[in-house]
Formats: sequence, structure tokens, C-alpha cells
Amino acid sequence: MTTLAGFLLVAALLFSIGLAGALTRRNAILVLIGIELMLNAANLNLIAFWRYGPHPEALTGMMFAIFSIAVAAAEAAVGLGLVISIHRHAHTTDLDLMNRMKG
Amino acid sequence: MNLVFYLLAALTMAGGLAAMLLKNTVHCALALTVAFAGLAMLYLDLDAQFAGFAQLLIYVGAVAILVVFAILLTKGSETPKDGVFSRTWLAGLAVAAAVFAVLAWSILQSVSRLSQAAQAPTVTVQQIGMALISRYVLPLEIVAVLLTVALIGAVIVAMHEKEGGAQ
Amino acid sequence: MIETADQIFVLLLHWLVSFLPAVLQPVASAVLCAAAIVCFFPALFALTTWLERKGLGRIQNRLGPNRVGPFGLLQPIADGIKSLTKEDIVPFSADAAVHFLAPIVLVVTVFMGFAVLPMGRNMVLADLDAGLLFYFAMGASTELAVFMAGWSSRNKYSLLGAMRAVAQMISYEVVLLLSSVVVVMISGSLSLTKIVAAQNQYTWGLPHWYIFTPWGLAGFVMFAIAATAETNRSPFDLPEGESELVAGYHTEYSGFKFALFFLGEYVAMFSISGLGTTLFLGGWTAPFSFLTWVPSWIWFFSKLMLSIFVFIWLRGTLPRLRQDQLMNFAWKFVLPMCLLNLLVTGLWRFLGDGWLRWVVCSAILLLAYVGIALGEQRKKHIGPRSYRYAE
Amino acid sequence: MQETISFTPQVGPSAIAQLLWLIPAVPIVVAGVIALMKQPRRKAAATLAIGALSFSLLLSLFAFGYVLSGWMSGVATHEVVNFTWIQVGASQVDLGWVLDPLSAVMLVMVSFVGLLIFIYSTGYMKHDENYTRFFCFMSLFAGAMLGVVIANSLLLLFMCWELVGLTSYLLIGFWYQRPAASAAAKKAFLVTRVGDVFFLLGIVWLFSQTGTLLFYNHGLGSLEPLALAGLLAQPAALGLTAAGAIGLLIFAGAAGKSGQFPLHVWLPDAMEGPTPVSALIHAATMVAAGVYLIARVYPLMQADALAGGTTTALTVVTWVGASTAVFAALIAVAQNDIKRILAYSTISQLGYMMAGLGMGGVAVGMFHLITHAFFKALLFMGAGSVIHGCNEEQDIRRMGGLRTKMPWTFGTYAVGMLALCGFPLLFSGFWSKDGILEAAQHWSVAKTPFYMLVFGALLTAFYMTRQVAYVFFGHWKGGKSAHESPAVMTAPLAILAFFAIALGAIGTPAWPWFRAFLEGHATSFDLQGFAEPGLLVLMVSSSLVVFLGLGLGWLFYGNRSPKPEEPDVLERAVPPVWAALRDRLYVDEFYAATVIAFYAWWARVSDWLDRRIWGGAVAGVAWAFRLWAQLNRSLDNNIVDGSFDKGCEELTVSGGLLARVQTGRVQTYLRILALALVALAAILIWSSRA
Repeated sequence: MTTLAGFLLVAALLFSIGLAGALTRRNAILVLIGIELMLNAANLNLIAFWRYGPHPEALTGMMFAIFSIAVAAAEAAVGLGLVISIHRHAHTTDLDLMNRMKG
Repeated sequence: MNLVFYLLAALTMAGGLAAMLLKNTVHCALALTVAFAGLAMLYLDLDAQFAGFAQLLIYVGAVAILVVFAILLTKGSETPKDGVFSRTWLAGLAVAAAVFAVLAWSILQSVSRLSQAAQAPTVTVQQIGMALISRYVLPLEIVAVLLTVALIGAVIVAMHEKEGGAQ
Repeated sequence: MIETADQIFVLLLHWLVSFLPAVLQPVASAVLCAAAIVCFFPALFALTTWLERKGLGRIQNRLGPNRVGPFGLLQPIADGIKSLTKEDIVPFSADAAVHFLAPIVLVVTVFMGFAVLPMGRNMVLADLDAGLLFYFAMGASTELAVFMAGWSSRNKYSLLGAMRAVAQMISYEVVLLLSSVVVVMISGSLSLTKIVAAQNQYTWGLPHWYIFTPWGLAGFVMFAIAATAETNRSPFDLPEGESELVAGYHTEYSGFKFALFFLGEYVAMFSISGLGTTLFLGGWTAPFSFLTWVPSWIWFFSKLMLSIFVFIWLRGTLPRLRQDQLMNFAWKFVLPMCLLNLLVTGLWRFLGDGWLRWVVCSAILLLAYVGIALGEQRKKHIGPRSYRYAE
Repeated sequence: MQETISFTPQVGPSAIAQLLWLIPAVPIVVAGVIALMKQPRRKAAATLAIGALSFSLLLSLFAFGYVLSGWMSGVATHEVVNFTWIQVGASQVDLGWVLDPLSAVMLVMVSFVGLLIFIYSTGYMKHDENYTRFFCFMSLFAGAMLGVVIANSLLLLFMCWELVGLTSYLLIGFWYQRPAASAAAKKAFLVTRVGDVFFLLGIVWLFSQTGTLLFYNHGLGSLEPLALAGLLAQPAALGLTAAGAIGLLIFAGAAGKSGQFPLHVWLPDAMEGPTPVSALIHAATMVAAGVYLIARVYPLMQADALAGGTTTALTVVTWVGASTAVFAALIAVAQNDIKRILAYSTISQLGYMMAGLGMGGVAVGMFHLITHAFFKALLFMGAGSVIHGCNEEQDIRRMGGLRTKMPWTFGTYAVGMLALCGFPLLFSGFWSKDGILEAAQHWSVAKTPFYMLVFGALLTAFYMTRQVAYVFFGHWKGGKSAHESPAVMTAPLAILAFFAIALGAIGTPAWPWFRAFLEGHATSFDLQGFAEPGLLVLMVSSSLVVFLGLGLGWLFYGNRSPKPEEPDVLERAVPPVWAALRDRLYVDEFYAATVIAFYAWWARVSDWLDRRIWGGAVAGVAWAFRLWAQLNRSLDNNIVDGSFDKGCEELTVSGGLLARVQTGRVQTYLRILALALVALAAILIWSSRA
């Protein structure tokens, strides 16, 4: 059991937790939170691979992580804005009640 | 495999679990920040100083606050009557478990092939900056544009429509 | 002799840790430094409360505290004893855990900020390569504490105060970062010690402090504004505007927790002043080359106290802003100026030496200042404020 | 005589000749400007029009002075400016303008009389609401007329000619709310069109023969010896050469414009227009345009004669002119409308001019044209003044005794009337008419025209006396009392009166300056001019004829001022003749019975053709298409749409099935995604370890 494996496992667990939350919570905001967790888990993976990868000086994993952090920030902003406007129209953030897109 | 790692991992896990399990949404948000902080420290443990601080600044400083604001603006702080979990929570849980199983399985499959602990690389912020403006300049620009667009988009989406305005 | 005077604390530290086994020495030194910081700044805080009350008294044409001790110098100690012995009230419906955690988080994060501040030659706890970033990360975390305090005490005044505070801090944090970035651009490093070192040189006996450049001056002014807002000091003290919402987010706090908030606030003030000093005022460097023999830490703390005095002075002078005015000011005036300042700094960097860059940079900044200010004045932002909820 | 014209060696046209085009251009442009003006801008419109025309007058005077100075120094100025308008392959259509004595004199006359009439109109039309429109048309007319005058190309002349016709139409129908006016306008337009068709034929023929429409082009023009020789070589019908035939065709156009006998019917009706219009267009200028045209193409007309061939062309012109003169004079006797009388007298005078051209040449005809222009404009404007004063009364029987009420009008009118009658020695009309009579006397072909013209002179004196007696003598029989017209109307009258007298001086046999000027040879004053055999006799006899007419007129109508109701003196004497004359010798009725009837019948026939045959054919085609369309529609509905609908249904059903999957729940989708991830990862690992 190497260090890298440990980090990867932690990331996997965090990812699954986020996924579980995203799949089970009613509140849209919490679903977003879950997704954030998943993203962070991915970042952790990237960093870990960078750290233990063959070419750390190439900074690839690090860069990937930094960019994904930035993207995640944007995603959070837009997602929460959407939630707010949805709430303004539907007066709820309960995803079970939000099935207007039903085919 | 040192103590610090286990502590941080435990902290992160706890934060994540709490964020997903607590009833009160604000508590969830706070627990989320704990998880973020734990992750940041994990980054530091991985000698990714810059990434760690950036994580702290962005997630704890900005995203968490954003989430909290959203919660308060959507009156989400009081817990709903009919449970916080959706009707299909069991299925969701199963799927998540399956995903974890697959991931864990794959990791354990390849443990033998994973590289052993290398010596800590020393990267200065300067190097990162150089890389950002030399080799990764295109992604940098794209991210800049993306952030701008996201900013404007978020404002417009969440903007308070006046009467007679849009819709 | 001068050397020892300058390095006295460093020498003291080495002497102390030299008793321990080599394995523990780094940890021990870190702990000792932290302890020193944690002990010193509360003391400074006590002194500053007295100073502030005196100064405000003078400004408002009355005597400040003058009963306890000579010139009421012992007043802070009396207050401290009082707050320590008072009952710690937790509202019934409050969220106990969060309510308890909030002040701790606040104080901890605030104190963390000092870790990267060089308070004198070789006097820095952790010389991080990304020191500035660390500082801002810590500063960002305080907002969360404020929110926790406001939300957990289930009091509408507290909540409103907290929301105001968070909104304000977020807005001005952007300004804070952008106005500091110019320094990074020129000094080419995020490490505060390197930044100070970059300013530690003289021509004709005058130091190369960044405040003595067009962009530096502009940056410093905006930094000062942002700092005032970050620390919720007047004229930006809406979050605890006692006339509007009793005491803002710490309305429901009493006793020692309240004291912690009070402490946290002042310590934050110290640390941000220290940062400003480090970034623009040359940190611990002497103002004139012939004064370099004076110990560096004296310079640092005198600059610190000077800026503290400015804070007090502002508080005594300026009236409080209104929320929308505050936001408009942040987003519509200071932010554009910051962005322009970045551009100007780039110009400065690439125009090379010579008088040209002085003229160009100052001209651009002045024109922009006048232009934006006039434009803002023309469309009056002072109007009936509009409340926007997501109902 | 024409061969005595000595062309000035062409060393490039002079500046004035270069600028000649401005004379017509300015009024036309101004007309456009006025057309864009709002109705209430009366003063501006009048000022512009008058200003433009006075500019033209100024320029014309310069041109005239230039030509005059040339004549003084013994050269007959003859300058042309030509340019190519259209280039079609080898052949090209040229336009241009010419400056020679003929055009110079005509320019001055037209612009001068026109200017006076404009000024007069400002008073006459004062109360009309369409003041601006009036001046727009008038200005346009003036420009077009001046264009006719300076044109050096038959085509350009024809364009301006038609433009003149158009303005005449517009101005006759100026008060279009009156049915009579609009009818008259249409009549004028159509009747002149008859002539113009022949004119156009002539033009085309000329072009096809000579390949150019320029009159003078340094020896290459169509009126110059080279082309004329070519034309004479071409024999046409009736022993005429092409030259003669073309001349006759052009004469038909001229007859249309100048109201010669068969085509004169439009001119009396044209009096429906405002009086200034009658004065300017239908007395002084436009109707004279026909005469001018003949004068312009005179070489063509007389080519045959000079070549020793027949003189048919000029003979026709003469006969038509003479007969018109007598015919119109006869009708004029029995008219009671003051303007109609003048209109018929105009027709007869035009007849005189034509006859003069035919028998005496350009100078004789043109001289009468000029003098007539002045005194007839004077008469018309006097009549206008009378009508104006008697508040729009036109029937001479309802007037009377106006000589006291409007002395200025009376005086000037008397001058004009005497000039028209040809009162001896004193008045210009005498000399011009005398020139024509002299020419007729010496005409080799026949003597009849001479007698006809003498009879015409007698009649002229008679009916003018009758009119003046009715209008100015006796006592007032109208409704509201009459009043003198404002100075702005009487002043032009005075000026014209002066010229009506003075112009005679330039054409006396003693000093035939006008002829000399036109024909470009020097002259001097000597009384020997009267010494020609028979001249004095002729003068005396014609004077006697005039006196006879005046006397008869006074005898019948002087100072008796009969009631409007009671029949005319002559009517009591010879009722049928009178009736015939009163009804204008039934010419209109004749046309109505023949031409118009034929057209009506033809129209009915073509209407029937249209309805039955063509209409039927069109309907049939339409029906066929409708059938085809029906077929298409059924095809569409049943086959194309049917299959399409079926496909749509299929799609809807299958889509419905798929839509089941789409629950609209985010989490469902997320779940499916996760499952997919699981599956993929599983496959990956499986493959990797295998």
C-alpha cells in the first residue's frame, strides 16, 4: 500500500461521497455541493499523480488542478445563480418537484 | 503513510460525509468548508503549496461564501418537513457504492504498478507563473474568458427581474 | 552592537532553542514564535484600545478614560478582567456549536496571518514562497467566521450584520488583492520577505518604497481603502453600525467570546496594517539611509502604529457610508482604478528607466481618476436604496 | 433671296453662343424648383419665375446685341454649338443650338412679351389659390418655348415642341374643376397631336435620308446645300421630291400648333384657360411657333422651287394660310365671347403669316409674327383687364361704356385694335400686313390669295370695330359696376401699346431694316422704297379697305348698345348665314360626325374584340391552369402529405417511447451517467488485465 494509493483511495471515497450526496439530496444547492466535492476529489487525484508522477517538473498535473479549480469556481457561480433564479420562479429548490422538463 | 496524512484524510472524509448527511443546509455548507480545508492541507502535504493556498482562497474564501449566500437567498436554511433525501435515495446510494467499488477495484488492481514515493519536487511560484504564461498560456486565456463569461452569466441569471422586464 | 540590537529577538530565540535536541528545534522555534506573537499582539491590542479611546476623546473634544491608573492607562486591564468574569450568555434558540466555534475560527485565522509577516530583519515565522497568497487565504477565511457568528445566533440584527459584513468583505477583498498584485508584478515574488528586500535600497538617501511610485501610491491608497473595509472600521463599519443594527454579528455575544471578537477585530487591523507596511512602506526598512542603524523591528512597529493612528483618525473624522454607496464605490470606482493600475504597472515595468515612465504613468492615473470620479458624480448613486431579495 | 446669307467663317462659337443654352435652362430649372414649393409660397414663386425670365431676357438682349453688332459690321452672324447626344453604332444623334438673326429676334420677342405677361399675371391671378402651380407651368412653358427658338436640331426642337404642347395642355386645363376647361385641354392636346404625328414622320424621314437632324453643322447640316441636294435627288409622290414632302409633313405639324384651317378647332376652346395664358401661349408665342418652325426649315420648303421644280410645298402653305385667314375672320364676326373673337382673329392672323411665308419669304412672315405678337398680346391682356374689371364677365353684349370706367384699358386696347386692323401708317400692323399683301400681289402662281387676304383685312377691321363698340361704347349693361385694373396690369399694357405702334418703324418699305437684318445684308433709309410700281396704290387701297371695315362696323354697332337679348343686326339681315357663322361653320360638328364617330365605332369594335376573343382566350388559359392546379393539389394531399404524416406519426410514437426515459429529474440523469461510468470503467479494467 503506497502513499499514492492512499491518496487515490481518499479521492475515490470523496468522489463517491459527493456522488452519493448529489444522487440522494433533495436540495439543489446540496447537489451542487456534491458536485463540488467530486471535482475536488478529481483535483486531489491530479495533484497526487503530479506529485508521484515521473515528471513533476513538467507541472502538468498541478496546472490541470489549478485550471480545474478556476473552472469549478465558475461552475459554482453559474450553478448557484441558476438555483436562485429557479427558486424565484418555482419557489422551491426541491429537485423532486422540479420535473418540468419531463418528456 | 504518515500520521498527518491519516489525520487529514479523516478530517476531509468527515467534512464530506457531514456535508452530505447533515439535515441543516447551513451546517452542510460549513462542513463542506471543513472538507475543503482538509483537501487544501492534503495538497500542502503533497508539496503543492500554491495549489493548496489557491484552494483555500477560492473554495473557503469564495465558493463556500457563495453557497451560504445561495442557501440564505433561497430560504434553504430551515429543514424541509418531508425528509432531506429524495424518494430514490436508495438507488442513488447503490449507484454511488457501485462507482466507489469500481474505482477502488481499479486502484487496487494497479497498486503494484503505481510508482513508489519519489523525492519532493521543489516548485517555486515563479516556475508556476512561467509555465502559466509560456506553455499553458492558451488554457490560461481560455480560463480567463470562461471566468468573465461565467461572471456575467451568473449576474444575469440571478438578476432580479423588474416588472415588465425579461419574462 | 547595532547588529545585536537589530537581531536581538532572533538571537534570543536561538539561545532558547539551543537547549533542546536538534530534532525538536524547528518545531520548538515555531512554537516559540507563535507564542510570542500570540502574547505580544493582545498586549498591543490593549494599548490600542486605550489609545483609541483617548484619541477619539480628543477628537470629539472630551477627555478619554482617565480614572484607572495614570491617564487611565490601566483601563484596558480593567475591561479585560470585566469581560473575562462576565457571564457567557448563549441564546436559547442559537445554534450552540457554531455559536461557540465562530469567535475561535475568527481569532485563529486572524492570528495565522502574522505567520508570513516579516516584522524585522530575519524576523518572520514562516518564510513561505507563496506568503502573500497564504495571507489572503487566511483573510478570506475570516469571512466564514463572521457569517457563522451572525447566522448561529438566530437574531435578525446579527444575521443582517453578518450578511453586510460578508458582502462588504468579499467586494473589498477583490480590491485588496488587485491592489497588492501590482507589488507582486514589480517585485516578481509572492514572498513577503523578498518584497521587503526588493524595497530595501536607497538612492540619494531615499528608500525605494513602492509608495514612492505612481502606481505604488495609487495602489497604496486603494489598499488602505480596502483594508479599512476589510476590518469593518468606520467609515465602512456598517456591519456593526450600532445605530442601525445593535452591534452587528456579535450582538448576541457576551463575555469572553465578545472579547475574542473585539480582539480579533483589532488584531486583524494590526495584521492588515502590517501587510500594507510590508507591501508599500518598505516593511522594516528605514525611511532614510542614514537611519539604517535603528533596529529594523522598531521601524516596522512604528509604521504599524502610525497606520493604526490613521485608522483611529479616520474613525473620528468620517461619517458612515450607506450599503449601496459602499458597493457602488467598491465595484464602480475602486475596482476599475485597480485594473487600470495593473495596466499602468505593466507600462512602468516595460517603459524602462528614465523620467518618461513617471510622466506617462502619473498622467494616465490622474486622468482616469478625474474621469471616473466625474462620471460617477454625474450619475448620482445616492438615491433611494432598492432592496433585492430572491422571493 | 436666301442665298445672299453669307456664313461667318466658323472660328469657334462666341462666348454668348456658348452660353445660349442658359436662356431656356434657367426658367426650366426654376419651374422645377417652384414645383417643389408649398402652395402658400406665392410671392417666392412669382419672384423666382419673373427673376428667371428677366435673366433670360437679359441674356437674349446680349445675344441680340451681339448679332446686331455683327450685322452692323456687315457679317450675318450664324453660330452653332452641337454635341452628340446618343451614339448608336455608326449613326449618332446630335443636339445643338444656333444663334442667328432669326433666333435672336425671336428670343428677344418671346422673353420680353413673356416677362410682361408674367408681371401682368401677378395681378390677374392674385386671388387664385394655385398661384404657385400657375407660375411653375408658365416658367416651364417659357423655358420650353425658348428652347424651341434656339434649337439647332430638329429633334431638340421636337422635344421642346412637345414640352410646349404639354404646358399648353396643363395651362388650358388649369381650372380643371371646370368640365369645359379640362375638355378644352384634352381637345387641344389631341388635335395638335394629329399634326405632331406627321411632324414626327417628317423627322424620321429626314433622318433616314440625311442621317442628321441638325439644321446647320458647318455644311453637314440637313438644311445645308449638301443634304438638300441629296434630298432633291430623292423623288417622292405627286412629283414632289423628298425635300418637298418632308417640308409638307413638317408643315402639318406647324399647322397643328398654329391652328391652321383643318386643325384650328382647338384654339378657340383653349380660351378656357386663364387670360394671361391665352395672351402668352395662344396669341404671342406658341401658336407662332408653327410659323417660326416653317421659317426655320424654309430652305427645305423652297428647295424644290429653287431647284426649278414644282413649288407645291410653298403653294400649299400659301393656300392653307389664306383660306384660314378668311375662314377664321368670317367666324370671328359672329362671336360674342370677347376672348373667342380674339382667338379667331389670332387664327386668321396666323393664316396671314403662313401666307406671307408662302408667298413672300421668311422676312415677311416673321415681321408680321413679331408685330402680331405684340399687339395680340396687348389685346388679350386688355381683354383680360376688361374681364377682370367686369368681374369675370366675358360676353361682350353684357358690357358697354367701359371707355369711361377703365380709360387706361380702353386707350391701350384701341391701339391694339387699330394695329390689328392695320390702321394706315401709324401702326405696326399696317406695315407688316402690307408687306404680306404686297408679296401676295406679286405672287406668280395665283392672284386669288391676294383677294382673299384683302377680304380678310376688311373683315378684321369690321369685327374688331364691332367688339370695341360693344365693349367700350354705349352704356353699361353688366351686373355689378366695372372698375379699372391695378397698375401692375395696366403698365404692361402701356408698354405693349408703345411697341404696337413703334415696331412698324423697322419694316417700312422706306427702311426695310427687319428684312435686311434677317437676310443679312446692309440697308439704308431712302424714300425711294415707296417708289416701287404699284406699292403706293396697294397701300392706299388697303388703307381704304381698312377704313371701309371700320366704317361698316361703326355703322352697324356704333353707340347703339343693343339689349343683350335682342338679336344681332346682321342676324336680322341674313339669319341663316349668321347662324352658320355663329356655330363656327359646323366644323366641330363635322368632326364629331366623322372622325370622332369613327373612333367611337372603332373603340366599340376593339372593346368587343377584347371582351369576346382575347378575353375568352385568356379565360381559357386560366381555366386550364386551374385544372392543372387542382390536379397538383389532390396529388399533394393524398400522396405527398399522406406519406409525410405517416412518417410523423411514426416519429411521434417512437419519441413517446423514448420520452419515458426522460423523467425531468436531474438525479435520474446523473444516476444513468454514473452507471455508464461504472460500465466503462469495468470494461476498461477487464480489458487491461486480460
